[in-house]
Amino acid sequence: MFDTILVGIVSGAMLVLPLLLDGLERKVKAGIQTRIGPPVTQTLYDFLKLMGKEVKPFTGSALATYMALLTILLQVSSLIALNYFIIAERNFQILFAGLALFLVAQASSAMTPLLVPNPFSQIGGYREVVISLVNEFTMILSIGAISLILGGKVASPYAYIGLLSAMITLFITSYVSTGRPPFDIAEAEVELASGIFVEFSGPLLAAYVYGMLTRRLLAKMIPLVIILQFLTDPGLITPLILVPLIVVIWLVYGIAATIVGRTRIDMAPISLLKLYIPLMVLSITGLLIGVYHA
Amino acid sequence: MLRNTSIIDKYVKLAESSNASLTVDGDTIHIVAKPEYIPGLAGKLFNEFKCVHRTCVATDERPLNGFFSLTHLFTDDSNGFYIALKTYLEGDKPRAPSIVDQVPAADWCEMEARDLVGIEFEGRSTYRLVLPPGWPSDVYPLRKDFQYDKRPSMLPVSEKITITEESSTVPVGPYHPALHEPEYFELYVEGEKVVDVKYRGFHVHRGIEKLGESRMTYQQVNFLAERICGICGFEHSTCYALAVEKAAKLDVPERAQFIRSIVLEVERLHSHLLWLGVAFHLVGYDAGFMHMWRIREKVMYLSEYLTGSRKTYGINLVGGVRKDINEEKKPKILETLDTLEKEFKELVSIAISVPQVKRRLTGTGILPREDAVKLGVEGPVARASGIDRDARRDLPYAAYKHVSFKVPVYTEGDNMARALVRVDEVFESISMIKQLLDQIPKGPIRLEEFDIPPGKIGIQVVEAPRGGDIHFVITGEGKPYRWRVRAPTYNNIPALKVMLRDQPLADAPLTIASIDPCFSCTDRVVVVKEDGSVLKLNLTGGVKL
Amino acid sequence: MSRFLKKSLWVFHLNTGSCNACDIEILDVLTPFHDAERFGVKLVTSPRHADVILLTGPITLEALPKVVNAIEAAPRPRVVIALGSCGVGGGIWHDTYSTIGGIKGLQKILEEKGVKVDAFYYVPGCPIRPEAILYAVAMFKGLVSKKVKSEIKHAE
Amino acid sequence: MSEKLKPAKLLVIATKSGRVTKKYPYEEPLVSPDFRGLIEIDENKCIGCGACVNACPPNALQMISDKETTVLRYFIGRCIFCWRCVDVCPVGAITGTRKFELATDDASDLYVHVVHKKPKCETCEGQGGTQKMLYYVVEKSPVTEEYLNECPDCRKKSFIESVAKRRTGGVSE
Repeated sequence: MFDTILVGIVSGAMLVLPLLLDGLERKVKAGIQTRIGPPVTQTLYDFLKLMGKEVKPFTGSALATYMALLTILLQVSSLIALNYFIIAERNFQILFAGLALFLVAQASSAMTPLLVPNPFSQIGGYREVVISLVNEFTMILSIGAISLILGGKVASPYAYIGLLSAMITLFITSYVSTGRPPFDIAEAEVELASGIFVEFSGPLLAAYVYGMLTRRLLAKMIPLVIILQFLTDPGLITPLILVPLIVVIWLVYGIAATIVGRTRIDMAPISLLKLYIPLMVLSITGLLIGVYHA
Repeated sequence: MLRNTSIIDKYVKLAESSNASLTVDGDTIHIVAKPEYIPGLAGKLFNEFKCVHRTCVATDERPLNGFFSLTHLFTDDSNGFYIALKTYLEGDKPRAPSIVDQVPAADWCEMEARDLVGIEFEGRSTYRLVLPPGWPSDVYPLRKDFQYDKRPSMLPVSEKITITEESSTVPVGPYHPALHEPEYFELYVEGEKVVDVKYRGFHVHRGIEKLGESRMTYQQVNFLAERICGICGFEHSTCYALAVEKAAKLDVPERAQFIRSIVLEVERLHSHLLWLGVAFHLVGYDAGFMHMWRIREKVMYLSEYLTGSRKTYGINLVGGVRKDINEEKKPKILETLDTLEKEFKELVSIAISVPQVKRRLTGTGILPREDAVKLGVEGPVARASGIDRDARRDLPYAAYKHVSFKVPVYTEGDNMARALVRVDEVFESISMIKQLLDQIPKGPIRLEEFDIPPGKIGIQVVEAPRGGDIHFVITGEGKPYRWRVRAPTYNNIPALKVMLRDQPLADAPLTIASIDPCFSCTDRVVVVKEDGSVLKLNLTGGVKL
Repeated sequence: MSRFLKKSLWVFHLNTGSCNACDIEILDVLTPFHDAERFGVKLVTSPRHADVILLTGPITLEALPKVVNAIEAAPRPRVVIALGSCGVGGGIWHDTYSTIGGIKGLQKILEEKGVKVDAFYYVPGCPIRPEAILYAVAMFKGLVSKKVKSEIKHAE
Repeated sequence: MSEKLKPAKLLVIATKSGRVTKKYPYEEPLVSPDFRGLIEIDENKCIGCGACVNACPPNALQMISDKETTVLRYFIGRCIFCWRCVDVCPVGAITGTRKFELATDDASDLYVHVVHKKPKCETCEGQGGTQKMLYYVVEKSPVTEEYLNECPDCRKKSFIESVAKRRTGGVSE
């Protein structure tokens, strides 16, 4: 009983984390751009201000609101599932349930802009779908490879090479799914007048932006949980270690995002696949050669 | 500078062939011919003599001699001549032959003449190019009988733009983040490939030419010319001042010309740094934008230190300048230029190395050389497509004859070439300012007493950061009788149709920005709906390619 | 006006026919030297997200219908800041045939069409310095007070 | 490999130049001594001659005269800060300052009025120019007292009459 209360408290605390971390990232980005930048709580202020604004309806705004709330609901439940796995009991059904909820939330947030009749939103939505097609499957593949390699007995050093390449792929897919440059082409602010957000206003915009930020949190949390769970002594991962690690990864991703430009929709899938295919081939050969199951 | 007569004989023979009168005044050749000879003469000038068609000027000279006049302005860059091909048209409904078949670049200036002065052009498709929607069709603002502040009674307050259904339309503008100016490009796309571009409405038509002829005096028009464009304003006010000084044959003190050239180059620095920052921003590389504009802030402080204002300098007057660059300012200028050069070189090398920037700039928005010549594009857009033309070297003005500099020319004609041309020009400008500062002579900075005889013509081309802009002035009593401005972006926009065709949509804003459009320069003209139906300027119709 | 509007100002740049000097200074406010983001100012790309509309230019007739649409598209509470001598008073071309001469004319048209704007601010200058925009933002947030006062002087 | 890592060199530049933001409005802004800011009209020196009104490109300075007073109205909102009025003012009444913090939320703050009294003309009650300009002109050019308090039209008439009288020996038409 005590564990579930703890899970509730930790999950509740983690809900505010994306807003604060986004403020921190904007501060670091401003530092790289040699300027002071906003206070760390700036994204929180933006969120609260948006709550007080009027919503400008557009055809299909009811459905879009529903989809945005659905996305947040799925993400929160995925967060709770992951926390439950960490704190309460280490049973793999719950871990993969959390992962599944995250992927469904990703799909629903990719659908929302397609409902909006604005041409920019449509194009942003199609770009989002293309990127997540390439990216989500590779993430699932890499998670599968990791769990299979670690599940069986290690026969030869090839297994470790396979494991290493699967982990690298996992981190790269988590970076791409956070929608940061060079892969923020769905929200490409300058080309598509902030593509997928263009028609949302007020609380609806707040909900959709919050969904985006929570997706960034989960996209970093899942690789960490999986790798820490399989590699290190299971007892190691507790929220006290996980949250600082998330903050570190969030800042590393933020710095990486500021020193690169934005790619183009016809270049992005090619450059991603050029990266993913060799890594996946490496990890699968590592799996086949290096590991055998009893 | 002695003009060798062999070149002039060539023009004299040309004039005699179509019994037109020819007079030479300084470096300007005035050819006055009958209307029916104009297309032939224009064709020869453009194709045989390889002159560049800059623009055409329609003037209501009925108070002077009872006629309308249409003047086509050419420049013979290799020999440094201005050629004014003038013809008179009588009657209240003047008709003139069009020269679009021989010179495609003359398309828009003819349409402007048609709307502002009411000259009908035969033998071409006509469409409404000027004046906002709801403007009565028989009122011509630039006629002398029109009162400059008479506004139409009915103001069109809201209109819904119908998006045609054939292929999905992506409206870029009028308030698009990539263009910080109200411009409207309708891109027809299949998937994300741009199939067709429709350009509608420059929204920055403020009636500058009419204002210059009615309320303003000679000295006030300088401040009006400076505000045609907020980025290259000083080019316009220098061009206007030089045109009036050429018309009235004033010899402006040498020191004033040096100060003008120095401030012109400072403005080029700020304009190119601005464009490079915005180009990085459009490619998503915001850190490059921020760092480029951090460097540019020193140039803004330098221009404020020299002229008293960050942007609209306001030191230019007919007959000289208002503010002197005294001795103790020199060390500060040289020190600013050195730090600028060092930081700029470092940042550009880093920015070009960013994979996304390099991949998205090279190979996009390609303008082949023949299209560039045919459309008469200007400035960096021309120099990036292999046309070696620069008004500072071909038609030297102000103090550019004392300065030696290299004109960067690339041949790829894509966005990267246009960026590299601008990068090289920044280094050239820095070395030019240093040369000018060394050779600046002593002496007065302004002519005190002078008078401007009415009825004289002055034409001047000044190389703005975006290309050559040309001012045409007919002097009048205390204020210009007719003052025509044509900015470089005016010729670069039709080239956009060639550049945007078959390009991915994501690059449309980058390509549109690559010509460094300054719509407020260009916007004394307006493309407008014709009684409700949005006119479709398809690729082949508008400009004959 | 909601309390948080003072903390997070999303700014939309509306160019109604300006000569670009003020528009470049608006961009300049975001760059390192002036950095408006430390006041919570963020340049947004769609009127749907806008709280403050930075209006530059003398509102030419061609741009008028689109300006009214853009202001109408911004969700309430919305603030319009008229920038530069063109925005505030119509600038050099305040009386030409193709402009309506600055914000005063637009205010009348907005009232006729029933488009409600919560507050108008005026920042004169040609072009306005980036610091002048920062001063207007600081004034809106209540950090500084107004320095300009209308005076009537009698010449003896 | 160094080509691939070159974008990271931006971090080196960023740390080298540090944060360059000027904390305006708490810190002094980067304004050069030659900046052209707001102008100030000294009402004691101003004689209401209108030279600045003619030289002002955007008509920010305008002369409004009614029955008794002529008002020089300076609309800060439309001023383009070119300081032409500072150059052309004959008595140096207009001085330029470096003020640029002119933001306001009430448009009526942007008007400065300099009110001038008009001289009374005995004969035809019409008025021209301002009192101070009349005294300024009188100081500068030797004109006899009697023409002083007449408006320009009556002054012309009475001047012509006096010339006609002298020439034709007193025959007044």
